[in-house]
Amino acid sequence: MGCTVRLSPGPLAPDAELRDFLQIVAGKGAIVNFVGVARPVSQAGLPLTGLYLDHYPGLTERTLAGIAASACALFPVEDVVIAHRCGLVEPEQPIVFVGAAAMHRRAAFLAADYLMDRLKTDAGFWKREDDASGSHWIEPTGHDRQDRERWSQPHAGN
Amino acid sequence: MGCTVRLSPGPLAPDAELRDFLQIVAGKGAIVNFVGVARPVSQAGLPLTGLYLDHYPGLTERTLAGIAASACALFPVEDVVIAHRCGLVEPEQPIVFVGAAAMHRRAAFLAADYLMDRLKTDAGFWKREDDASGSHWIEPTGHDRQDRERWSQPHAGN
Amino acid sequence: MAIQSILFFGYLGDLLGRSRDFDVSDDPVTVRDMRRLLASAGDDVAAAVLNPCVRACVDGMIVRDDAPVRRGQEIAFIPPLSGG
Amino acid sequence: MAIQSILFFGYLGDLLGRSRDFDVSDDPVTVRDMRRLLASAGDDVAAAVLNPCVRACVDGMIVRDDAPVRRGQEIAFIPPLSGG
Repeated sequence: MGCTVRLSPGPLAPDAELRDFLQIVAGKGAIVNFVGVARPVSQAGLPLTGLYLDHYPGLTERTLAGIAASACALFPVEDVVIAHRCGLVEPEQPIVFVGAAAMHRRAAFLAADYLMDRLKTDAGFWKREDDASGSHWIEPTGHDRQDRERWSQPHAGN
Repeated sequence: MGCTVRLSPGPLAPDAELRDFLQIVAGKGAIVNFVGVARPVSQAGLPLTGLYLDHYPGLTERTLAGIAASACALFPVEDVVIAHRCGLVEPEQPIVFVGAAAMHRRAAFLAADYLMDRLKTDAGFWKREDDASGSHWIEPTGHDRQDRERWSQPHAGN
Repeated sequence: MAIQSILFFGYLGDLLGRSRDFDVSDDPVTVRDMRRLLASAGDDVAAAVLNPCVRACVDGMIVRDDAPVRRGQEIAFIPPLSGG
Repeated sequence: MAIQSILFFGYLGDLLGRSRDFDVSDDPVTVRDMRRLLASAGDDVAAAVLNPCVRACVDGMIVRDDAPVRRGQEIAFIPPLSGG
């Protein structure tokens, strides 16, 4: 079983990430992936010109590794990967790639779903949206916090 | 909004499928994919030498298109893709690639999960496992049928 | 007297051939009639086409046993789907 | 008298600089002592380091206010996480 976490300021290529992950997980029947893309519109409803993910080297990687380890502990998955960008991301560019591989697809779906809900609230980033009105530091939405809460009940998400 | 369904006897390249899907869905924030791989072991527990998916040209494509259309009707997704192999598949080779793109990740996860549960029971294939003991035509497992049942309740899967 | 090609899928294709020609002396009117006409072709065919789990298709659509059948339509018999 | 570099992230980095040196006259013993020493450096710094939503990190680990601080350790203040 393997947990892989990668944080990079460079572009993220989801197709290359998927190819690499499929090589790692050879023989496991079910692979679920999530790709998160920078939306073209800011929370204020203006065209987004850039999304900046500030990070604290060391601490940020540890938050990602902790989330990946929790997924492996909670669900019968064989392999988990989180590849995350930091720094300046252009609109419509990928920010995050998540993968979960399991013998059975239910576990892979639950683990990927869990990974994203945790990442959206607990990953060690500070996000700034740049639009025509200026730059705005943002926090998780109420929706993100609700999604995160789903997993605090035993067997949540079923 | 788009539903794409592809059935092919040739090899399936999930990374190329993901690249194509990401181009189609540019600007949607959340993309969930599933890759299903031929397991290396038959239902009888022997090393699998091959998996054959018999199909009825026309009817099989219609079952796939119907499943994709149902996902688009049931969940607020923008784009859905199903790419499926037919014919002889070697162990550990991809059989199916599914993608769902939405503005919000919950819808994308639900749609991909639904697509797989439907495909596993309702896709128009007849599957034969080849192993050292011979060739065996197989049907959906009880587990597959239970997973399928989850969606017959309103708002199931939440 | 007419020749009707019947398609078989899944284990039925292994058992009876993927496409097989039958002499159909009467004009079948429904899928049920077609099953009865084909059943006289042999025990293996009878077991397949009289099995209620084996569904009939007319022109590539799964139909009920009271569905009409016209000469020239594509007829197929299919076992329960395996899924993908 | 000693110079202590403090790291700031997120909006605090915009406000106070991503790394800023402070004169720290006494030896702080806990994170709480450190917050009090830094607060004298100016209103903007005080507002940041006395805000209970702003967490302290020692050597890259988020810690509670009663955590010990030793000279030479890396100290950072972080706003609430945005998530990924």
